[in-house]
Amino acid sequence: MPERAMPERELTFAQAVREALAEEMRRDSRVCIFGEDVAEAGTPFKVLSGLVEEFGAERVLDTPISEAGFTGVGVGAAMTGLRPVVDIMFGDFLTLTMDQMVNQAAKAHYMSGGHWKVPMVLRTTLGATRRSAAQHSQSLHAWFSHVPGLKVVLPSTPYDAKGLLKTAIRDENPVVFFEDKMMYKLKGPVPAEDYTIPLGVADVKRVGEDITFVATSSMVQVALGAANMLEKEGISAEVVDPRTTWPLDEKTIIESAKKTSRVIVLDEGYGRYGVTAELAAVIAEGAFYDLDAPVKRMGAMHVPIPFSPPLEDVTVPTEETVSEAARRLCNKS
Amino acid sequence: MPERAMPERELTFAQAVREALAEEMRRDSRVCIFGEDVAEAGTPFKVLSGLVEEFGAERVLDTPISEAGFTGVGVGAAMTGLRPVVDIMFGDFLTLTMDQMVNQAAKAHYMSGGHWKVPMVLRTTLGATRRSAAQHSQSLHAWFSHVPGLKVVLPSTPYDAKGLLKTAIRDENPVVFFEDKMMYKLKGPVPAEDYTIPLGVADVKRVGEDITFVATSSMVQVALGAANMLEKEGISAEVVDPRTTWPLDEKTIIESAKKTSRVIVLDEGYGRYGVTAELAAVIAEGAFYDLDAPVKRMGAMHVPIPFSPPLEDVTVPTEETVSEAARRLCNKS
Amino acid sequence: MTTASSRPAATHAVNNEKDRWLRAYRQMVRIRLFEEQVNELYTRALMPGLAHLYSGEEAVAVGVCEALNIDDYITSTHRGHGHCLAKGASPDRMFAELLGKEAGYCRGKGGSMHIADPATGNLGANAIVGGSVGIATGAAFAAKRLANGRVAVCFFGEGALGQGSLYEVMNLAQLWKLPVIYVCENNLYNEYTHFSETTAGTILGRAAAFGLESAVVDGQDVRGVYEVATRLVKRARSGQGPAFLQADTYRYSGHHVGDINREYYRTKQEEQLWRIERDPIKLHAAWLLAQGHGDSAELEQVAAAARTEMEAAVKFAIASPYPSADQVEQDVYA
Amino acid sequence: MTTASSRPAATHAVNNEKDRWLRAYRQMVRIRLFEEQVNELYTRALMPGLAHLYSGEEAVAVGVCEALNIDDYITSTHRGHGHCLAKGASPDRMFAELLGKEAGYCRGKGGSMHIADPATGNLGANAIVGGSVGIATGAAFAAKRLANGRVAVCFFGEGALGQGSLYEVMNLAQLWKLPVIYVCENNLYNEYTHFSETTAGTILGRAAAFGLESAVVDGQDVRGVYEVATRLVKRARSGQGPAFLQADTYRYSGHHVGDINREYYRTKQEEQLWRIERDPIKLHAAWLLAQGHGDSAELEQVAAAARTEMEAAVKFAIASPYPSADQVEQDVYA
Ligand SMILES: Cc1ncc(C[n+]2csc(CCOP(=O)(O)OP(=O)(O)O)c2C)c(N)n1
Ligand SMILES: Cc1ncc(C[n+]2csc(CCOP(=O)(O)OP(=O)(O)O)c2C)c(N)n1
Ligand SMILES: [Mg+2]
Ligand SMILES: [Mg+2]
Repeated sequence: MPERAMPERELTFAQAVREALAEEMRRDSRVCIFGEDVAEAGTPFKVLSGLVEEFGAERVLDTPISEAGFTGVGVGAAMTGLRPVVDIMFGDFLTLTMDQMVNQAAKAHYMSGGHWKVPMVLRTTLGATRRSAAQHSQSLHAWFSHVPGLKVVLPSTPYDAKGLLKTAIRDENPVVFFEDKMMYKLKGPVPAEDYTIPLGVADVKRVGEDITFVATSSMVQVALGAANMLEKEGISAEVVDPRTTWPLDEKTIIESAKKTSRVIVLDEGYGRYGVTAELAAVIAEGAFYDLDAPVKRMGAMHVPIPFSPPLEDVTVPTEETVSEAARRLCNKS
Repeated sequence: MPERAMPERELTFAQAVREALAEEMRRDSRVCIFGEDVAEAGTPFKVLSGLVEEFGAERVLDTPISEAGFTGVGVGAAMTGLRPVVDIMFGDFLTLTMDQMVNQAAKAHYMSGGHWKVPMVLRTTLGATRRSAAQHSQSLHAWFSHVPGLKVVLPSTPYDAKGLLKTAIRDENPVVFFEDKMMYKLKGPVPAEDYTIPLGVADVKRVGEDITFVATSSMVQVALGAANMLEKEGISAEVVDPRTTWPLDEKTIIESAKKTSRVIVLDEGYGRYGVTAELAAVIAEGAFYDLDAPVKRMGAMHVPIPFSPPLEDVTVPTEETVSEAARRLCNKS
Repeated sequence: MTTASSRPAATHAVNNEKDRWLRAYRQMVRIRLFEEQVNELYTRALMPGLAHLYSGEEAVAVGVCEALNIDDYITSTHRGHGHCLAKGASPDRMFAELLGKEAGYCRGKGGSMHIADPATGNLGANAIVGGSVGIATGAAFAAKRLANGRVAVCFFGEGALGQGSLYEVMNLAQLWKLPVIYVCENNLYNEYTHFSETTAGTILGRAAAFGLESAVVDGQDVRGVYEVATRLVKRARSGQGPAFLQADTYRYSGHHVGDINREYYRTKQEEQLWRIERDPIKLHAAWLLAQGHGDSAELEQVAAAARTEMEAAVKFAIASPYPSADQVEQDVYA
Repeated sequence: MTTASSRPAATHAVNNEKDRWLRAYRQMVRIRLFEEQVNELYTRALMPGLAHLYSGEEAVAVGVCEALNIDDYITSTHRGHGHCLAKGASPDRMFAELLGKEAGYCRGKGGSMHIADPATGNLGANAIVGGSVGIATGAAFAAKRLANGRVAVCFFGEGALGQGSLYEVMNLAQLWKLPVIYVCENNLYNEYTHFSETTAGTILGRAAAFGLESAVVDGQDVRGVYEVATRLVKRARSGQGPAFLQADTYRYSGHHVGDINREYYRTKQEEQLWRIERDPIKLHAAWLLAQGHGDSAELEQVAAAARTEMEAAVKFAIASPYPSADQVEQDVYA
């Protein structure tokens, strides 16, 4: 066939996730999916629609509402020849999987002296502002990032979602993959050809000079929006997306901090003892002699996420609050 | 009775915990204890020996091996008039309680608009070097410190253990209380009279000038030992013990950092996305203009805790590694 | 704001059979009309988020709660409006909560899935499937220890049978002889999956394995539910221990208000069958009429009053103010 | 380093009944003598940490593992040495692991509670009570999906009946007809508490509730265990689904090697009774003799050989080097 210039293909975040799964399932018959309402329903978010039709009920399985149980099944299946992708509908239900993920999946390789491997992916969601209240709005990725033996992925664009998920499925270790519920409909360019993105490589989503935003997942879009606002005011913001909290690309983050001398770290989880703490500590140490001001941390307000819209809306950083913080940090407000 | 000078009374850490429980149980009939082997066996660590004999099997109850279940019972009992002290034998088993502690206990007050309260204490252990391997050696207090609605207590001496536990039992909120297994036999002065220690007030365990160690739980003793070693070399180290990671006494910590300009933060949990990250970030921000060097973080090596003694021994900071790090920070090595 | 009429019957003097069953009728109708308003609020985009309607299952909540005292405890689920109303909550403050208003039961912080009300013993709805089984069991533990004569009822859908913690607490409740009743509302579906695909063995066997007294009841028959619940509550209150009640029922609407296209997991015929032949309100109305406990006009009167009540409650909620943003940091700690 | 003699029988030609039951005898004796060495190592302060001895329960591990192939899977517990040996592991590398040596099965990283061995299908001992029920079920899921004909056996103590995840995975296993056998070793105690204080209802009822085929067996009778295990394994392997086997047994020693004063939770008489009247090795020896499957000299010979094997294995372990400290950061990620 003759080559011709194709218009850049756009997919939603949800489509990118689905395509990554479908491609990996075609490539490797060991890949299978299970979780609640993943088959005919294709999850409540419809992310998996069509997969059971293509791959059959032996590879896309609805489970009972037994997060601990079927996560454990994922661990055992991964140890014995499959590459399960386990679906936890809301990240809030990770509470029920902690023993299997932390005491089993994360440790089996090490405790066995390297003899057993656990190549599984736990896919789940994070993020608030969906009016779902305190038990359906948490972003609990800091817990897993704290645990040696796990890898933690936080894609922020359709392109990254697809490339990182494919890598996660091919990885020989347990990987926890967090998708922002509010981003499922976000569109972005995704090439049709096979590609992967390595874990542990940050992406500079926007180049800037005056201030660095180190942002994860949902907060990358917020940071980009804030950067656009600031641009008009003559403040040039760089946006660095670590893409994985573990492994963590400290080098790229620190280099950007050194370059701009001012940093805001942004993550939708709680800041305290969370992701912004680690990022801020890494930057404060690595760019100690270059920072002009303390690293500013922005994350979810330290409260259970409230239901009421006017309350919920103030719990999460927005383009406005981020750009205002940036102005202050650059002494321009 | 005539007053006379009493010799200072010494108790072990375990005795201090037991005494706090016994006194509160005498004071308040709503206080009850449940967990695995807490009654006749008095726990495998023998911390609770004698309590069932004094308070009876209705207030000190052995449970099945059902951490999720009986933690949930604790939440419900606390909401409806009791003040349960729930015993989780090894901190590693907290994985099984996460849903009850995080989605229920921590949120019930807020989600109900302040109508229900959950005055419960979850007592558990932390710490390695007991040759217990990866599933019995974790220090997982960072997870709880990350969650709004919970308070987290980490006593480092018998005196603090007793005073803080009494406060925790009287608190109207869910409190997670971590005891270092290796410290149970540590002796220290504990007055016989009733006293409590407020949550959220750090304690300067040792005054110094050249460097600050901010240390928690087991690491306080290590920091004090290192400080003694350094003293002989002319380095004067201050040791600040936050005693609770939430609420956190940022002020005392930052003041000490400002005074000495050099800080090592020490915690036996994993550093990454853990307690040392938060402490380092708080200090880097609060003492930004006073620090002479980046805050140094020391915690458990980022590996599942290995069984083999020569391996396990290198995973945790020691007086030697801490004093060496301090020397380097003070440019004296 | 709790109105006298909305309290569970057991704390009221119910003069006679007629009163009791008319009350049960009224309670079911109130729940049905409440849920219709919820759907309306959703459709008109006046309600933030989603809600899970209880329509079709009214006889379970009403039959059980009529067997309780006002100070007995309940725990509820994501599909909790029915339990909440049946236990005595006021629709005005419930609607206010659903709209995130300050006058709501949780000052707007909880929303549909978290309504809680100490005044009626409601320990709270719960958005974690199976999340409240420990809480209900703990309330029973406290009731026993404090010897205050209360019992606790734990409502959950059959989907919660998948959660291991249910078995942990049933074991504990039986060992400790706690006054708790686990009420499994089997409406045939866990979200979009038929329960037969998620439930091996038998439901009652799950309770029997732990030695619990157990029973199954037609969840569309409010009198049947009431009768069995009364027996189990009495048993629990007198120290004979926990029980498990399976109530077979059906939800008329989608899993939540936005679940409109349901054909891929259940047929319209099935829905019609339940609505037409098995409706708990219709069935009870027919019985009331047959017993001479009222005539059509009386029953229509009940419905009209309930409709007026619900409309006023919705108005109240819509007119109520949101909490001010500074309340967001209140109530994290007591 | 796995010796031919230590492999499970099913992968070997067992010529006749006599061979089979002499093998079973040898395996039980090896476990008993292994554990005696462990206790000795602890008493002489040569072993870091603690260990949980399997003495008294040998017939369970041996009876079950003799019914398995070498590539079938097992998961084990904190009291796992018996399962490990019965599945075919070598005592030398096991002792090396118990002493934290590099030659150990886990290069010293696991210790007593985490021995794992892919060569014999051992997915690992587990220090979380009930922690491996998901893993075993997952291995059965993989076996079914890969159609490799394997089965998985999940060993656990009756204490694990307290963990809800067991019920979650039994439900799944039955729904998906997975080739997994849950073997509940009921040795009467959860640590220091009699199981009757922690276990309401019945043990088999817990499996029956989820529709699992279930059986109870005298765990001191190795032939009885073998027989039932063989039936359940065959059933699972042929696609008929999971099963649950309760084996009633007893641990002779403390919960762990340091649990010396046990009178507060069980009597010396009880211990003596089991040791004298219900010892699986003695009972089997008597049967072998009665059947003419050997004479006392032959049996003594088996014991002597096992003693020599264990002594050599301990020597090997003691002489082995520790891993170098730089290995601590290896194997965190694959
Ligand atoms: C632990 C947990 N897992 C999954 C969900 C998502 N979810 C909400 S409702 C539901 C189905 C519940 O079914 P059932 O218990 O039968 O209640 P019903 O909706 O039928 O009343 C699921 C899976 C949840 N809320 N909590
Ligand atoms: C989840 C969990 N809770 C508690 C413990 C502590 N613990 C270790 S062994 C044990 C008792 C186990 O009893 P059982 O399952 O009957 O096994 P046995 O020791 O009798 O072989 C307990 C409570 C643990 N290891 N894991
Ligand atoms: Mg249902
Ligand atoms: Mg046992």
